[in-house]
Amino acid sequence: MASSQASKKGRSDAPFADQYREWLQMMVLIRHFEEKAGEAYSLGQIGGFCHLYIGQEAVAVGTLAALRPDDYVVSAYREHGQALARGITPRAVMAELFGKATGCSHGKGGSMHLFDAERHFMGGHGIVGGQIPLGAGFAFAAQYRGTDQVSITYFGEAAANIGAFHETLNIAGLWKLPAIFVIENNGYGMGTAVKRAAAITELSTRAASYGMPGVKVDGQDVVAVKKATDAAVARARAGEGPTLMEIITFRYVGHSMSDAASGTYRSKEELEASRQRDPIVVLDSRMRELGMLDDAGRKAIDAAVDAQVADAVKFAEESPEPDPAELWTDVYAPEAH
Amino acid sequence: MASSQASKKGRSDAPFADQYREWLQMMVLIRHFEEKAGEAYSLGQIGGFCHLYIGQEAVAVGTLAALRPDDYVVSAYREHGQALARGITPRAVMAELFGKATGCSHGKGGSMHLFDAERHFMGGHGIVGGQIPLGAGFAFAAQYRGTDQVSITYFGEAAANIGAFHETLNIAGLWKLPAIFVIENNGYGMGTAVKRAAAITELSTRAASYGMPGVKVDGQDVVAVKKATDAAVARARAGEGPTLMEIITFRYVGHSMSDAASGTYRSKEELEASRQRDPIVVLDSRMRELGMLDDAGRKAIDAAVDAQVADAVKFAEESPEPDPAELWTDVYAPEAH
Amino acid sequence: MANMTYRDALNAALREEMQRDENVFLMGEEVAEYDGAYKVSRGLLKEFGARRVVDTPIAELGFTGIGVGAAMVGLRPVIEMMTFNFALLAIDQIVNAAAKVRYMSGGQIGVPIVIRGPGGAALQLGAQHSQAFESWYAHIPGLKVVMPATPADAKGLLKASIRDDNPVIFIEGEMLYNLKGDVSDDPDLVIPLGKADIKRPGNDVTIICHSKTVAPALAAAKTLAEEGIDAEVIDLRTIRPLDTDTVLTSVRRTNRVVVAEEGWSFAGVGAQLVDLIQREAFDALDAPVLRVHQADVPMPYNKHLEKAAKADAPKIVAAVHHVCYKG
Amino acid sequence: MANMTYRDALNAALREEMQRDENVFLMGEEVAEYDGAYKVSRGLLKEFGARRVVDTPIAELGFTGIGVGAAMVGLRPVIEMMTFNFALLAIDQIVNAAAKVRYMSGGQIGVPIVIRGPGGAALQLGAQHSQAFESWYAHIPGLKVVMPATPADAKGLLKASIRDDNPVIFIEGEMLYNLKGDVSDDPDLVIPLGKADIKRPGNDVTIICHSKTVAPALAAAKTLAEEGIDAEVIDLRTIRPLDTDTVLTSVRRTNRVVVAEEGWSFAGVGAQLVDLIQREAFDALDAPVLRVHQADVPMPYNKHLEKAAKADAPKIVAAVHHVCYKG
Ligand SMILES: Cc1ncc(C[n+]2csc(CCOP(=O)(O)OP(=O)(O)O)c2C)c(N)n1
Ligand SMILES: Cc1ncc(C[n+]2csc(CCOP(=O)(O)OP(=O)(O)O)c2C)c(N)n1
Ligand SMILES: [Mg+2]
Ligand SMILES: [Mg+2]
Repeated sequence: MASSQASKKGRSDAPFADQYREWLQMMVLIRHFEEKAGEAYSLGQIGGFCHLYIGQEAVAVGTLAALRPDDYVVSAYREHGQALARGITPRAVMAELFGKATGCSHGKGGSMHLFDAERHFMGGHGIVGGQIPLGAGFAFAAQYRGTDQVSITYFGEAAANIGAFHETLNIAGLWKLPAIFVIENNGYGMGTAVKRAAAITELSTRAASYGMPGVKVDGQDVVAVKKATDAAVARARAGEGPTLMEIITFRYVGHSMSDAASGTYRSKEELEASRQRDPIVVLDSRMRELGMLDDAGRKAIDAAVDAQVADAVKFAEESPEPDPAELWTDVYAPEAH
Repeated sequence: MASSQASKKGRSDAPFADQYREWLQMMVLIRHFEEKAGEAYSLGQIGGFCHLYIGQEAVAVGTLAALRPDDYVVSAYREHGQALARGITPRAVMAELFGKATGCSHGKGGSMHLFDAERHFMGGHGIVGGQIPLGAGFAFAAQYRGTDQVSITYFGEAAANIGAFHETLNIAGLWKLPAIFVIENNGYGMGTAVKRAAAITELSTRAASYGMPGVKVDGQDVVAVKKATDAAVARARAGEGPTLMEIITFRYVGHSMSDAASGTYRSKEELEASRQRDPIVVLDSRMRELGMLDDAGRKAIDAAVDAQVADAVKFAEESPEPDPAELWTDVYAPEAH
Repeated sequence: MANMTYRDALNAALREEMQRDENVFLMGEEVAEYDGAYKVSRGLLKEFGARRVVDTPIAELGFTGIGVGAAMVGLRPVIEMMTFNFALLAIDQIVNAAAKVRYMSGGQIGVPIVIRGPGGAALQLGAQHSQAFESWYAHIPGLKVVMPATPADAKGLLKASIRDDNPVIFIEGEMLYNLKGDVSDDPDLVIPLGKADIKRPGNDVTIICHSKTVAPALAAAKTLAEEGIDAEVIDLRTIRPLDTDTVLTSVRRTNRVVVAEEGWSFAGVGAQLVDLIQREAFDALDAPVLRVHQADVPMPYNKHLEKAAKADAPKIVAAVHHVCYKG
Repeated sequence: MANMTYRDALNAALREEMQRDENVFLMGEEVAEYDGAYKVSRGLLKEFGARRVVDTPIAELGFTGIGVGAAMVGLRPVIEMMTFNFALLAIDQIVNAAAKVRYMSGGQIGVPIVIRGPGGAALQLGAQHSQAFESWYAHIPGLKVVMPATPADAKGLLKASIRDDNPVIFIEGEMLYNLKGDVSDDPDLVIPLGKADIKRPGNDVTIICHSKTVAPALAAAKTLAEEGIDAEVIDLRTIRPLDTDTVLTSVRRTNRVVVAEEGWSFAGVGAQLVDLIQREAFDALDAPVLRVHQADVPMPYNKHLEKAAKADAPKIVAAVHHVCYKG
């Protein structure tokens, strides 16, 4: 795995203190935001399907730290983390989960369909694999226009067994699209372990079928994720084509709010083991090791984040429902006059 | 490539004289049958799309020689050769092309949809890649029933870029289905050369993504094709799982009757070059080398085949059209009483 | 007779048919170790083992086609779609293989397969997970389309579908799984496909519905009864083949019709019923046939907008008022 | 004005719009080096280069989704389906992405894409290659569905579709490509979507048709005229949004209607027209609306069976006789 052993030497990390603090705070924000979302769901304030990102924070934060604001981002239904890491405000995301008019999709999308055109956040998508061709499409547009933008497309490891993955990666490799395909390998697709869904479990090696590099990354180490993504981005910007990243991570919670974290398909022990290398703890420890963080500093981060999340919930609660007339809008473009 | 150098030593070939003669005769039959079909098409006796197999004869003959009558066979729309090699009579195939009641699909299927349930010939299918999951389904049934039957599924190299290929091979590898997947790589998908459609051109290597062996075979040498298929069949019967065979061959004619053999997308020179290793000539020469064939023997084969094909055309011409009431039958199963 | 949920009735049908016929097996995502995303297959892995209760990767096109292939050689697969929204990815295998192989082969090869799972909307699942596609499948010759509304119908119709020699699209309702009702425990009792059921007899107006619009239709009938309007409620149960006799007999008596369905309006199931009724019972109609259906928009996430988008009892009552020229 | 084929009219529309707008590009199988499987894109690679005329692998789901993605960020892709039979493999991207992204994003992101190619049957192409799916696409809110019947309409409607900010399903006819007619060479002339065209005015009966049923409808009208029946022939041109005004105005005058379409009957486009007409013009109808459509079977290969299966002029004439209570 592309690891960050090298970076363990303080000297190479020192200049990154601010970055690290930013990443730590964003990971903590995502963690607390998701915990609150879970509570709100239990209280019936959030409806439908709700897929939490707890345990996978370093993937969103590390990958998106490597992108520019004008790059394109698209994901699946487990996208709260990427939405926040991309800079959509906790208020706008929480309000969307609450289905409010102030939500980032104006209450019409919901947890699985977060959008923010301004931030080039091109949506959460609910059909497994459906976002993969879309992500390649953004890259195609960049190539067509001759800009050096790249696109990043997130999907779970189970999505690597569906047709859209194959068709899209072949085309992306053939056309050398400036695209980064990220398999978030959290070990399970709902209740199905990787080895029960894929004929081979080293999914990054599938890149060979598409003439692109495949890299396996430690997804609990945000620094390693950032470094590996930097390489993929550089390659894409240079016109050298796409990269397939398999980022190994863990889903600490159930598939969705209606699924238990452990029990039927994975044991309590396995779940506990998976929690041992917590991405927040990993970065927290490294920063303390490097003298970038102390208890006070960490407390400050937690306090700031708690306030942000509490504010987001309050905002969502107090925001208005969409106007009933909204049912009929946005089906077609407004008639041009 | 799995070649038949070894078999060049007469001693090892000698016992196969009858087989070789059979294979030669079948390849010549397919060649002449297709030439006649082309003529009949030009005369308007055959309608719709008609995709000829000329140049690829050794693939159908060599692979099917390795199968048992109770194994399952399924192909695409370019399946006249496999239908004949599987033992469907030239009469029944030609009559189907003519749309007659005596055709192997009773005139309802046509050139792209030849079926023969008795011979376990499970059809020609017209949607690229559509037959791939079906072929795996026959293998699934064999595994489910605990028989040692295998299935063989034919598709063109362009079909290796479509989703059904990926989804099916992953499942087949995961479940170790007794299936043989044959990529008939004739260099082109309609007017598109392999390298313009696939990010990598060594398609057999895609097997690695599915945990199955991939083998590249010289498709102009029927002996090499038979040997390679024997290995795949043995593996499948032994319960060791599927094999992906990439068989390199050439399409001497246009994609279909409405497409010129050369011109827009391939040059006359390239076409001529591709004709240099004709599968019929290759076997004919080897047999003569081994003293298995002389001019008289070859003449006898050609004469027998010409008579068979002429008889097939006559049969097709004289056969009745389906009864008009046939329009309404076979949509649903007859009501059980 | 036992009182059980729609979910358990489906489970019983699967169990009984798998016990009865070794060729019947269940395949789909999470059907085995997870007992089904909606627990319809609960306990089946335990009873029948991994050979006959098969978990698949997320590959609808692939495993549906594998099921079609298995059916072509004599097995009787039951393919579970976690929801029918995902069946769009498999629709080529359903339309171009399952529905056509018998015809293209001149009758040599049949496809005795059942493709089942929940269709339509649940609660706040958003635009991509809240779609009713029955009119699409019913459009295709070669397919049968079955949509039970009650536990008893769920069991009897699923058993009939599994025994049917044709490809059957069997669409359930996530919102129906917990519905309770009396269900026969006679393993030989099947409810024939193609027969509608009069869920409430009446004389003044005919309300035609299926699946999730049956309960609202019955609720509407209750409200209407209080106003002195005696509505007959016909549950189609099978969309294709359609039970035209039951529909036309009722219409010729009541002379007024409302058709309620969950899905969108344009070329929906209701449109076909309107076509049938005005063609075959033109002179019997005292008013135009009116339809109740989802608002013609993708399903919104917000719960108030979603509620406003859905077909419900008040909308059915209003439509009946119109066709009765009341209010 | 120039006399040209339907094929060349489409080619001219593509050329003009690509010249007019740098964001317009054509993508699909064999569209570039092969000049299109049906030569609709002849010469475009030469003029615009491989950047804007893009050959794809056989991967309908993939390249359609890539087109949808490109449209989401402001390009205006024209995706060619070699035929719409193959679009079934891409239908998830069409229905769940193209048709819904604007709604799911609360109006932030549009999808200005055209998905075009031949639909329906040609001659003896068999069951899998002879299907008309317009009723499926018209069922989906968020999509527009356009089906030109003449060279002039083909050009004007394709230009309008490319300029439209919504996903447009543009279905052509392989059997129409060689049809000749006068076509304007004014690059600014577009034919607005959602407007039907009265191809023949008449007073006794309204024949509603589109795409490949327009010519048979006009032929039928000619035959009927000789019998003294003066038929009005309405070419819908756009299936969604439907031009209800033109249809209803005609029906209220003629009081008799036949709807002809190429596809299957159950929940077809004709069913929706019947629904509309009986709902909005109930009292104007002197007879039930009758429909002409493909036999409700997969298309057979045999040419006689195929001919018998297809909607044609004699069937339209017979239907008109019925609604006019003649013979
Ligand atoms: C095509 C399709 N099939 C099935 C589903 C139901 N489903 C939703 S998420 C999921 C599991 C996906 O697992 P993975 O891709 O690993 O992503 P993760 O949930 O682990 O983030 C399934 C089966 C779906 N949404 N789309
Ligand atoms: C899904 C789909 N897309 C497009 C087509 C049109 N088409 C028919 S054959 C063909 C080329 C296939 O090439 P290949 O797979 O190499 O087989 P070959 O014709 O060379 O035997 C295409 C594009 C189709 N039938 N199905
Ligand atoms: Mg996962
Ligand atoms: Mg080929």
